[in-house]
Amino acid sequence: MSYNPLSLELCGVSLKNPVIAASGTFGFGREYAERMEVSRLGGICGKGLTLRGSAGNAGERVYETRSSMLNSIGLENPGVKHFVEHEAAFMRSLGPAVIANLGGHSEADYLEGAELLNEADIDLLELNISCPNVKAGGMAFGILPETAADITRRVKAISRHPLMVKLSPNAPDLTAVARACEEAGADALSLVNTFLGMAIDVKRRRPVFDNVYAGLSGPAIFPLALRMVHQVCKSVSIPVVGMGGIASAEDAIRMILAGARAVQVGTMTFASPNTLLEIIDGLSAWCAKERISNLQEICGII
Amino acid sequence: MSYNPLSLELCGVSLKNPVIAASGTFGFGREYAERMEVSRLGGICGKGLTLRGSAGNAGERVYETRSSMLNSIGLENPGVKHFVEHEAAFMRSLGPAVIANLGGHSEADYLEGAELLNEADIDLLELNISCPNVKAGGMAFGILPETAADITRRVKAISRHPLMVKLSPNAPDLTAVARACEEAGADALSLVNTFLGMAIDVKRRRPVFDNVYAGLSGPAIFPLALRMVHQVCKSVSIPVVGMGGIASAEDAIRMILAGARAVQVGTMTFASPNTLLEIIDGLSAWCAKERISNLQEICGII
Amino acid sequence: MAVIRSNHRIAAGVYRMTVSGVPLGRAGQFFMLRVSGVLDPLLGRPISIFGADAGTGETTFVYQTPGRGTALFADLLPGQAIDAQGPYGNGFPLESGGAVILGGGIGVAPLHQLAKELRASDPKRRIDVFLGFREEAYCVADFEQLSDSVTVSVGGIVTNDVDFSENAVYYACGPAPMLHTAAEQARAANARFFVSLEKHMACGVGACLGCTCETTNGRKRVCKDGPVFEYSEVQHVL
Amino acid sequence: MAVIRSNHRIAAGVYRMTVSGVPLGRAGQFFMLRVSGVLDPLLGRPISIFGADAGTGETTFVYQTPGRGTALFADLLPGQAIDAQGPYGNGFPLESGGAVILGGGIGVAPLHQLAKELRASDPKRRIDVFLGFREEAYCVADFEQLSDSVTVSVGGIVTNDVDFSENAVYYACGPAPMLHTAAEQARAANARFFVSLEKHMACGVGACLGCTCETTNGRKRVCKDGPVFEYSEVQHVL
Ligand SMILES: Cc1cc2nc3c(=O)[nH]c(=O)nc-3n(C[C@H](O)[C@H](O)[C@H](O)COP(=O)(O)OP(=O)(O)OC[C@H]3O[C@@H](n4cnc5c(N)ncnc54)[C@H](O)[C@@H]3O)c2cc1C
Ligand SMILES: Cc1cc2nc3c(=O)[nH]c(=O)nc-3n(C[C@H](O)[C@H](O)[C@H](O)COP(=O)(O)OP(=O)(O)OC[C@H]3O[C@@H](n4cnc5c(N)ncnc54)[C@H](O)[C@@H]3O)c2cc1C
Ligand SMILES: Cc1cc2nc3c(=O)[nH]c(=O)nc-3n(C[C@H](O)[C@H](O)[C@H](O)COP(=O)(O)O)c2cc1C
Ligand SMILES: Cc1cc2nc3c(=O)[nH]c(=O)nc-3n(C[C@H](O)[C@H](O)[C@H](O)COP(=O)(O)O)c2cc1C
Ligand code: FES
Ligand code: FES
Repeated sequence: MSYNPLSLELCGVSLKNPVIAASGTFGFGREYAERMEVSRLGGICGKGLTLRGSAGNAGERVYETRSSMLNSIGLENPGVKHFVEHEAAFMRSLGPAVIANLGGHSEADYLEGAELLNEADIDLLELNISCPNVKAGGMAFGILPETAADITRRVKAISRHPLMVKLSPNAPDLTAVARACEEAGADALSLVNTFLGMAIDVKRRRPVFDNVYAGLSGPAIFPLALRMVHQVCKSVSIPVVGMGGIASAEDAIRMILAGARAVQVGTMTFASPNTLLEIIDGLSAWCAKERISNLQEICGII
Repeated sequence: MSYNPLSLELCGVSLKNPVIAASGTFGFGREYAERMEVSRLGGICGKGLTLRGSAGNAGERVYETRSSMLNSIGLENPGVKHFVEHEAAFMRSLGPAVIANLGGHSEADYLEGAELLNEADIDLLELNISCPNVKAGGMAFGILPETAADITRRVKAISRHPLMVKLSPNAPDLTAVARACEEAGADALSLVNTFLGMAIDVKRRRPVFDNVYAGLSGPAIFPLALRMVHQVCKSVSIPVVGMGGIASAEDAIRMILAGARAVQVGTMTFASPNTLLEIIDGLSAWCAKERISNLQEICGII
Repeated sequence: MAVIRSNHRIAAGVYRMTVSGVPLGRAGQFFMLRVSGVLDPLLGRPISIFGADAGTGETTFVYQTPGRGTALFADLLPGQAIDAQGPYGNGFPLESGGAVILGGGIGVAPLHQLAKELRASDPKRRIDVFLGFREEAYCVADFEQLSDSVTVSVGGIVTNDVDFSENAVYYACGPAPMLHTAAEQARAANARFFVSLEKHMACGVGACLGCTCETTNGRKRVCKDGPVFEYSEVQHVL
Repeated sequence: MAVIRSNHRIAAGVYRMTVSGVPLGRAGQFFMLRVSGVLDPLLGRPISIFGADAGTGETTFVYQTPGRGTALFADLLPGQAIDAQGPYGNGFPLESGGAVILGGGIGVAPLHQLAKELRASDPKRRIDVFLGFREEAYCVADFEQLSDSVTVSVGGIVTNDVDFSENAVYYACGPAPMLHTAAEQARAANARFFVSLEKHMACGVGACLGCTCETTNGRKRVCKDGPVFEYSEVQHVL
């Protein structure tokens, strides 16, 4: 077998390529497994979990904007326990690296959730301290360096899985949060989660979403996400997983040039389910064309 | 003559409608005056001025992104004096309200520029403390509430024109900057200027722009800009002029529902020069259809 | 990628498009259609199968153009490509016995394929069709070929024409108020009644949870667990 | 809004499109072309006038498809609309006397209309055309109708074929290295020489300052003050 130019190691986990399905956009892999070769992916990050699960937000939940969408799902999920018992093994069976995404309404929630996840056969724990759609929780933890560091430290102390902290682009001082998480023991960082945006229904003269604001994702945010990934990569030395609007292999290469080890792709999977596989194929073709023996060679050269 | 449902007053200036050409996207009105009925516009905001003028940035200056563009013009402009002597009277002759946009590299620059502009026949002075493309200046003033308030207070003290301060979406605490400018005497606020973004040239494996980062504008940023305008309108009681990605009359209505008195339109003029006029026509048609006697009735009802 | 074979206006703001190159689906299933090559509009638009022709392998859609995504579909010409993902969702169940079909406006789209499948599965069963339109009727002839009776009302309330107490299975698709009224009548008459629901969708496959709907059997995704539901399961959201 | 009359491939990755409904422009001027109805791609693409036909009122473009904006143009069919703003920019000056025209690759586009105008303005003048292509020649016959000689080189260096010491006015459009070499030769021979420049553009009308270029006469906007310049004004940027 020939050497795979896309292979990499992330926090001790071997990935066959750096292309990961983003949390909240791929369920736990079941739906797309019926429709595409999910086994070819580098990793799958499951839907954001909360300790006790949640019905999610009422009202409109998705709304298209220009080259982007707003969502206010509100972390609808079956809860950590259900995941451990019914989803983790299935995810493992698919082949790609398995990442669990954990959100929380309180510190206790996060800790109890992380504890339960110690029983699951997953490769990485992605700590979601950046969901803008849950009033009580999520993003509150990711906005300030102190709270972000605190929750990182505590989860790290009890989790047996490598810990990747997912940052919010809405943090006033993103690189400070990144550094704080690194110091607190995060094994990796991922960014960006969605940007706080708003939509108004002109006919009804009121906000589209019950929560007024919602999370913006998709190709439109790519130039902002790329800048933030670049800034964070220059500020920390732990691995960074870049995401936000990636729509093509070129976009993925840009993220890697900017310093990301791997990438996650979310919204584009909705628009065009084959995007993840097309990106993998595009990366392979590019490495061949550019005679790059391993894609990680170009990581962070900008 | 029948009553004009689009008319409004902004800082004592009468506008025939709330649609203003955004700074840096309309020159000083000359180019589009050759091609469209610029007299129908509510106002024209001239290209950002600096005291001594500037050649702008070297290298690539514009780059298309998804439903958006990055620019790194770097405030190329002929200087305040040239504007006062050669452009202001021409702008006045066009008919719409005349707004001068003033940037600066230092406090002294801003003050001397504002002083010179006292001699010009303009309706409003827009203080640009939010240009992300000039290394030494601009945005540095708009990032923190203290510096923003300080420059606002000093310019307000010497300017004979109503003062509108243009805010940066890159400020860590936007509403704090807004409140600080209000307290320091700003007569109005305008937002958003461009978002800091990045582009990478995959072929050459380097940033597209010499400055690495550049300013993102256009329809892609609308949901973010709308959220910020809404937040700022809830935080201050001086008038707010909303902008950022407006592409249609519906978008303009959304901004006004969110609290903006008037709007500015920039990037869409490049893509489709008639957008400004189409928005004005669309607002008129909407007022007629919805039996709204003056558009300002819906200002800020969300 | 589907290739457009024909695409033309059949009523004010209503178009009929036939494509080749997509797998054939069932009545009640839908495709996510998207103009290809651009990222604005970004997301697919859910459009039901109006007809799936096993002979030609072609699929036909009938669609309205309320917004900019669908408006772009109307500009496409034969030979051009359109991105069509699917078929997605669960189709209408083909219960035995007589069938009564209720369509409101563009809601007629999935019901045409339904009538076809009902007829094919049991050529002898009775099929009565009731179609309501606000201003202009369309596709009526298509239904006449496939059913025993077609009752059309323009500008009226189509549910007034329907008797839910017959020994038949009822199927409906259309605007929310119509479905609401029909569901009340069905409940009063204790009828078997299936409805197709609409929700804004991002993925269409059950992954985004953008179309979740509370049912008497818990939360369901309209795209994946529907769009067809037994009315009693979703009556409170109709 | 322009309406497409014809649009077809004339060489690998090169298309020729004729539209109606836009004002006629001059050689060297360009339009900003954009697929209508979508906001991605967002900005117009500057495309030169290959031919402006006063008889039919139609304008013809010849374009390559290096990226996604132009790739979408290639999918358009006759009868469809395309957003075309212009004509923008200053055309080539029609100096008296003999003319030598140098085109490299897609740079031939504006030169065809130039040859037409030169011929029309003085049917007796001598016009010599030199066209260079990397792999495949196109539009050669179009030039043959309008000139006294057409020299085509494929895979070579077209400037090698050109003598800049003739008593003629020289015009060129093409890739930067070609213009650079031609400018050196023109300077050595002290020739009158006009070049058409390319820069990334956002507005095309002189408002955004995205295409500014330093010239010996100060800063100029390629879109508004050009795209045609006397070579000596811009030699240092060639
Ligand atoms: C399962 C299903 C089947 C459908 N079948 C048909 C059909 O056969 N023919 C037909 O004409 N219409 C059908 N619709 C409705 C159709 O999807 C919408 O009219 C269409 O999405 C509107 O898109 P637009 O670009 O015109 O509007 P826009 O306002 O530009 O759409 C913006 C966004 O809102 C979503 N959206 C807007 N209205 C609706 C709606 N009513 N339902 C779902 N999403 C919406 C769009 O998908 C898009 O994501 C169906 C809807 C569903 C859920
Ligand atoms: C005055 C002028 C006249 C031109 N005339 C022709 C012509 O007649 N035929 C032809 O095939 N090409 C012509 N070009 C080049 C043409 O504009 C580009 O090939 C085209 O813009 C590329 O767009 P894209 O969507 O394929 O590429 P993308 O990479 O998707 O374009 C992205 C952005 O970069 C800009 N861009 C990319 N390459 C160029 C370029 N070389 N010049 C200017 N902008 C660029 C685009 O306009 C767009 O804003 C001309 C350029 C200029 C400046
Ligand atoms: C519908 C939807 C649901 C999401 N749910 C989650 C989630 O549960 N947990 C999380 O960390 N991020 C969630 N995200 C954010 C994505 O994982 C990703 O960070 C973001 O969408 C940016 O990437 P993209 O532009 O490629 O979509 C969600 C995004 C979308 C669009
Ligand atoms: C090419 C370009 C140049 C600009 N120059 C200026 C400027 O000189 N001064 C300023 O205050 N804003 C400037 N801006 C910002 C716009 O005025 C506006 O705030 C921003 O583009 C968002 O609006 P839009 O999305 O409608 O373009 C510029 C924007 C662009 C695209
Ligand atoms: S549309 Fe995504 S779950 Fe139904
Ligand atoms: S492209 Fe805007 S000034 Fe030339």
